[in-house]
Amino acid sequence: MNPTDTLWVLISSALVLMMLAPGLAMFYGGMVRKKNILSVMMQCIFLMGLLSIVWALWGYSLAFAPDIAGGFIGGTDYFLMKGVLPAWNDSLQQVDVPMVGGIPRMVHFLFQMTFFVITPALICGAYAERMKFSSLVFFSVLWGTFVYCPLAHWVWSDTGWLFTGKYAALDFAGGTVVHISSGISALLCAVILGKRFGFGSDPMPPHNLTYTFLGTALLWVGWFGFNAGSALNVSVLTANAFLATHLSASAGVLSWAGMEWIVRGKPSALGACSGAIAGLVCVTPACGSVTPISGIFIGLLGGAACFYACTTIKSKFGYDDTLDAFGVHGIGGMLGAILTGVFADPLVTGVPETAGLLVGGSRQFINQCIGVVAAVLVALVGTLIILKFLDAVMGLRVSPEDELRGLDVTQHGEEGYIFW
Amino acid sequence: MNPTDTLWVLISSALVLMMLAPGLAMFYGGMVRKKNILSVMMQCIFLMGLLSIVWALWGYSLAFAPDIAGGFIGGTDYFLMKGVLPAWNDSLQQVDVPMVGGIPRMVHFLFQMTFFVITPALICGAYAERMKFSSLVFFSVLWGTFVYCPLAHWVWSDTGWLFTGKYAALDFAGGTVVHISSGISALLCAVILGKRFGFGSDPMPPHNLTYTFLGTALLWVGWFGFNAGSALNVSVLTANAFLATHLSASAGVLSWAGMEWIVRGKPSALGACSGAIAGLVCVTPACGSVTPISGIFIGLLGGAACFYACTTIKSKFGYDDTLDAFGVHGIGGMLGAILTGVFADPLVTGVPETAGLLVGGSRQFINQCIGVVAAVLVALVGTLIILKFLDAVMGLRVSPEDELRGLDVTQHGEEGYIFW
Amino acid sequence: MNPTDTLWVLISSALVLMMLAPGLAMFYGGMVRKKNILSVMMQCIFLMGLLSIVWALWGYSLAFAPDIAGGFIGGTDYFLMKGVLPAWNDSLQQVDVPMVGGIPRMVHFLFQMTFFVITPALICGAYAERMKFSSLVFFSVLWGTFVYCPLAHWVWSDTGWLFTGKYAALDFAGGTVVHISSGISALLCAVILGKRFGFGSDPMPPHNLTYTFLGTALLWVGWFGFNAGSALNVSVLTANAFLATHLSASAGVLSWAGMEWIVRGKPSALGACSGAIAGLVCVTPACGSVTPISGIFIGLLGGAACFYACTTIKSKFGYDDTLDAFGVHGIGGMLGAILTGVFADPLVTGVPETAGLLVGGSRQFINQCIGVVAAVLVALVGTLIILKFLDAVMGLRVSPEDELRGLDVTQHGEEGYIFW
Amino acid sequence: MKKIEAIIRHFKLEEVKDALTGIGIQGMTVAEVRGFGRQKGHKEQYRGAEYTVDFLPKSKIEVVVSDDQAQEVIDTILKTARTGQIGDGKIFVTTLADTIRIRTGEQGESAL
Amino acid sequence: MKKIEAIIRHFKLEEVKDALTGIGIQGMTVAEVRGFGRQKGHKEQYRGAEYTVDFLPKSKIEVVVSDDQAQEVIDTILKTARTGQIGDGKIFVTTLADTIRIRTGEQGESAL
Amino acid sequence: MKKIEAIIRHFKLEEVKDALTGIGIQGMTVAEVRGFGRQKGHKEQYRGAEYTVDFLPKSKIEVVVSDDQAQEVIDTILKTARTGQIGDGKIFVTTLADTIRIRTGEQGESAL
Ligand SMILES: Nc1ncnc2c1ncn2[C@@H]1O[C@H](COP(=O)(O)OP(=O)(O)O)[C@@H](O)[C@H]1O
Ligand SMILES: Nc1ncnc2c1ncn2[C@@H]1O[C@H](COP(=O)(O)OP(=O)(O)O)[C@@H](O)[C@H]1O
Ligand SMILES: Nc1ncnc2c1ncn2[C@@H]1O[C@H](COP(=O)(O)OP(=O)(O)O)[C@@H](O)[C@H]1O
Repeated sequence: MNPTDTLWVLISSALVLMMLAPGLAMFYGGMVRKKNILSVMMQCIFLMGLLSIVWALWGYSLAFAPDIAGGFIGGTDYFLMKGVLPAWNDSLQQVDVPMVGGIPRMVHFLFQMTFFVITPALICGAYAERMKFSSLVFFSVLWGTFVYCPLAHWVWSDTGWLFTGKYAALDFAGGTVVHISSGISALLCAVILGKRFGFGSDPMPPHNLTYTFLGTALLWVGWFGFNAGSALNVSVLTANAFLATHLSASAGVLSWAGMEWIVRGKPSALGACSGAIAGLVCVTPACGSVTPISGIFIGLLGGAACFYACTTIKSKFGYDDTLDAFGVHGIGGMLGAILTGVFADPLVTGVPETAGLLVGGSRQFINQCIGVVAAVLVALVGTLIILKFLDAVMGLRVSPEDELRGLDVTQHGEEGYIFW
Repeated sequence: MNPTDTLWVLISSALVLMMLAPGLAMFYGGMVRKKNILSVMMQCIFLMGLLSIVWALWGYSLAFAPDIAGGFIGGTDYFLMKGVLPAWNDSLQQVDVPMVGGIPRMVHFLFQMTFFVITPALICGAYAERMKFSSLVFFSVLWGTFVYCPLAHWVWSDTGWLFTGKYAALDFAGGTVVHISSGISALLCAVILGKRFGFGSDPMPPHNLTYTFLGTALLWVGWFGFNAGSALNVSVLTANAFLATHLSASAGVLSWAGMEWIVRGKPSALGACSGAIAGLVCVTPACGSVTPISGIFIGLLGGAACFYACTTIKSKFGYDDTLDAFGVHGIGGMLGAILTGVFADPLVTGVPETAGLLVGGSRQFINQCIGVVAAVLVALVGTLIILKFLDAVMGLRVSPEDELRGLDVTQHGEEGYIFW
Repeated sequence: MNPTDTLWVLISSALVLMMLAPGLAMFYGGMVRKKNILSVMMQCIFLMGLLSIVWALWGYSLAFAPDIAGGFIGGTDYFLMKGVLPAWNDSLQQVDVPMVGGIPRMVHFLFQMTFFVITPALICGAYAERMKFSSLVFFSVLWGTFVYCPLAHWVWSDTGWLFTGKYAALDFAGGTVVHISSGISALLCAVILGKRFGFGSDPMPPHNLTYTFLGTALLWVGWFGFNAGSALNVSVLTANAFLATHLSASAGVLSWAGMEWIVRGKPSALGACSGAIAGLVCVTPACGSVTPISGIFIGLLGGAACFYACTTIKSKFGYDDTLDAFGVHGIGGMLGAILTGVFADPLVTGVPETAGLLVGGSRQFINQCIGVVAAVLVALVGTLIILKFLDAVMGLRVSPEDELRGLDVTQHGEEGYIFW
Repeated sequence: MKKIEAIIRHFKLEEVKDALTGIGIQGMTVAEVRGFGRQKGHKEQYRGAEYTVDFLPKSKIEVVVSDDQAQEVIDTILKTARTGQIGDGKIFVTTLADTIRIRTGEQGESAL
Repeated sequence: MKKIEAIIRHFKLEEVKDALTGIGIQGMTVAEVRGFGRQKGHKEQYRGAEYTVDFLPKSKIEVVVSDDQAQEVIDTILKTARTGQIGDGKIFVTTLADTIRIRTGEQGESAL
Repeated sequence: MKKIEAIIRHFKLEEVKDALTGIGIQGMTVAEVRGFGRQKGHKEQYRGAEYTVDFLPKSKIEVVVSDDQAQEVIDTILKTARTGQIGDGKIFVTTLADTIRIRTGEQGESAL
């Protein structure tokens, strides 16, 4: 066991958990209306608990155990953490610690778990303020199982067809698995659930942007675990991913807030925060394959593209993606995957085949596009089936009256702020 | 010096400090009424400052210096950090760095300090909204000295009777020293101070559950330092403790929120947060001796037991444990210590003697019970004497009028929120 | 490459970023009025983004590249991260990774970047609630370039005249570069911008001290990265810096809150928080040269001195340093630099020349004073020129009407809290 | 002059405001209040404690108008604030003794 | 009809509400206000700055009742809201010109 | 007795309060309200959504005084709350039927 690498992956796991709660919960929670603040927090912490257990029961196995179903998904070898935890080896009369490279497999399990729990939670942004709690719980478990696990298997397991071989795509920290999949599913959720009661006529401004700021800042810090932790060791590559991540987030801030400044005359704090997240999303697949300088360009492009998606595309098509889960994670994720094919540099990866367009390669670029298409398809199909099924079985939305009163009081029987 | 181990213990120390401020302060602060929010924060940060200095002056020595008083407590060898800090060795003409295993003793001092400062702060939950600031300051110093230090000496010093020998109990990260001791003392505080003015008749809902959520999430993250940091190194055991901690917290969320869902028809965010903390408390003594799978069971049991304590026992007996310091830390701590005797597994500990009930041992289970009884006794007796003494000397509660106006304005001359 | 050292510097970088956002933003944001809360957050996150890019473009080079201008400033060697990032070495046919000691130079770049971005943000505290956003953006870039970079070059580059040679001053983690420079500049900003509309007549209490508390706690935790990270490795010195930092913060809490208790009859949460920051500021230059016990004394003195500065000096001279950036960083920074010359101990530094007054040296004390004077001068002259220039070109303050309505709505077109 | 106080549902505020400006009303003042009435509240539970919350968030609009505009204002509010469900709120009408515009000192109807 | 406005201590709200429903009152509206009066405020200090806070948090209850219920309401409030300490608050009574229930358009006492 | 309600700019509150106590007023009650009027609001933008905020934060002071003090109170408010810019606010005067001090049960002017 390499203690330094193990330590870094442990710390990274803590950082990614911090991204979900409190990070994402504050980020999203600040943007809903006051009457729904606790529902967002509840969704985040409950999914964190539930999906961690799901990961232990079957999730990790489906994602990382040896192929079944012709490589579509992993098998049952690691069900219940079998083969993951240390076990007594009778013949050697000692405890065997299963390893993944220099780190115990249970640490790999832990780190990958944090990705599994945060991804469905990202989708909350699309259906916030109107989805039934029970339905979203079932949705998340099914989505995690049937959308996330196959995708993770393709992209990150040793035998995944997007990981190795002819179609190998670069996805250092989860652009396809995490952001495209959740972002595309979010769009579908927004469309299928329909608009919030009063959308378009009533003002629905964020009730507490200070929370959104706080969440952004914690996401930013946590993302170092997400991205640089994905190296699974401490190396020059780790440092590269860390720095590229930070510079892309920085550039994203400038890009989004700068666009606002130009287009509207005023840069906003929400814009700066949104830009940081856009930059972070966009650099996620790229950070282990591009130089930090390229990270700056990725952040600039990501900020501008997501700004455009959230302000123009959304209002054009009129869907109600409450907190822009599609606009940021969907658009940013797809752009990032593609830009990885543009900026990838063998100097960083050490692998000559991974040359991006800018250093003269084109194969990698094509593979990135294939990866995007695959992720979009599996997200669309999977989410559609799950939503239709749940809609038939238990319904998706709360009653209009409950929506009006707010989910905090009606779904959870409590209030966020009691200031008198 | 082992740099990786040292680094991990340093980081863990930072994490545990983060548990106290902001973690615990936000967690507790959200549950009081608006007029007392700063008093809670003040208690946390002031105790953090004061008790750190106390630890340097005499605390560490009483807990970890060689025995005096027949092993009841440590001696004065480390007073004023003597023998803890590097010192000039005249004969060798070099600086001597005192070590504890692979880490400098001053790092051990630091890590143990963080436990010492957070433990009395946990008791704030019981006397919140009514105790005089001056009295609680004295209480905390006396309690730390006369309750915490002896207990820590028994449980964690090399010669402690609960650490080694016939009655050796397993307490990896402080179930007895931290949670039972503070939880039981909390109950006594609640009883002796009496109920808050208006308790039972006036509504006293938490004024800001978003803070409680934020605090919970930070406690969760910080707890990795608390529990996995207690390994004092980076090893497979560290990973085991980390993972067991996380899974227990996750299961606690499901357990408490699930109980609410069944019993009341609605799961609440406060319930999910409470369950996470219950799971974390319960797994604290166990995380270095049980498998992560056992961690799931411990979390499920811990969540359910603390739910029951906070909702049923408390209302039955009618004491006013403001923020359920007893219901969560007392009950959760005792249950965790006992469950450690059930689930302890030599596969994890590497020590055959530490077999729990489930793998056929019984001695360990008995020792766990002895440990619980010892901690309960020392907490009860110590707290009783200190409270009675302080009550006689300076009184314990603020005046009813001050209580009504709130401690922020009357004790600290400031207001939490000024929103006009 | 030393992986453990590299890991620690990476983590420290994340911690320092966390100090700025959310730490400083919450700390400062809580103290302004409600109508300006987002403007503070926007300033912090926008500067974090912008200055990170500036650092990549030219900042690092000016601070750390080999001398030009007779050692006044660094040259252009590292412009655009040239010579910082790994590059292909054609003759050796391998990738060259530039190093600084055991860590890649890009990690050094990253860590130093975090200092560069936080320092101008500290000045926000002085001009908060009235400065034009565009002007403060230009101010920060110019200040970073022409005040920070030269100072950093003198104090921390290999050839800096305050780093090595006759006038070598001890500044382990940035007392002169960060705190004196920003604190003195802050005073000048407060004086030149003038008082806020209504200062002295209208009540301007902090609108949300719970944020100030949260920010303080995060700053405290982050400061371990700032101070102990400045060791750039994991060693006994790292542990010493960590522990001295913590004890000084603790003592600062007691000192400031204790002063309040004595002088006004009540200790306040804001006082405790302010004291923690004062202790942290004061120990910043010292933490790698003094024993942890000396850290306690530094914290006690720092808390008392800054208390006096914020309560007495400020009201005596009547300048409107909104959030006491001068009172805490200016005063605390100067005191800390000087106390370093009092308490410095060769036992800690391992360098006999660095003996403070208390162990019989005096040269070090004199050098500390020279360092203070140099930092004060460069800050005064630089800031004066930049402010006068900007005032002439674009003006410094928003219109009185905008100031009255608040910067959130007028500068950024958004509101912090929408609670109906 | 009449002061018309209308306690309405929260989410009706924009609609009512727009309708009132539509009939030429140039000013109004709104406060966030909590209302107790026939509309039933809800239960909240915090660990062991259960509270019945009977006070529900409402918006209170105050419009001062000349006597002859009063009926039109009332009708407009009745039309736009109504959902037909219990809890739509009330309108209270008071006779004012005087009105003054602070900026100019104008008195009576010209102050509106 | 009368509008009875009572400015009371914060923590008396529940008690007063219960007493009023006890005598058959079916509705009321509450606002959080800040009151200045004989009851002395307190000092707050933030670093160098000291403020005297004279405005204390109070609850303002508004109940509209028929003329013949008015006295009973006033007596009930007097009884339950009283602590005997300075700062218990005031009751102000106004005569209303009209009352309308938004849901039904009912007017006058039947609207209550 | 008269109830004088003044809707004023936020930052004028302290000044008005001081002026009123200066002329012997011993009590008043303040609420935070949002006002719509001639003073134009501002636009807020949150990502894709733009809102025009017409409701601006105002403070509403309520002072109950004897009939003969009313004019002086009005004049004092007019003087201190005025900036001359649109949005200074209004004063509304109502005649009260009765006033009672909760602490003592005193009625009428002696209750003030
Ligand atoms: N007698 C009253 N005095 C003052 N306000 C009242 C009174 N009755 C009702 N209200 C206000 O009107 C609101 C709606 O009343 P409610 O009885 O729930 O429904 P409805 O008006 O449709 O019958 C209440 O929430 C309260 O704010
Ligand atoms: N003249 C007044 N006009 C309006 N409100 C008043 C007036 N006098 C007092 N109040 C309100 O009544 C509250 C209690 O008044 P105070 O003089 O403190 O005590 P008491 O009513 O017991 O004499 C004040 O806080 C204020 O809200
Ligand atoms: N007809 C009205 N009824 C109630 N409140 C009003 C009315 N007209 C104005 N107000 C209040 O007075 C405030 C100031 O009014 P506005 O028309 O903006 O300026 P001015 O009073 O200087 O002409 C508004 O924000 C609103 O709170």
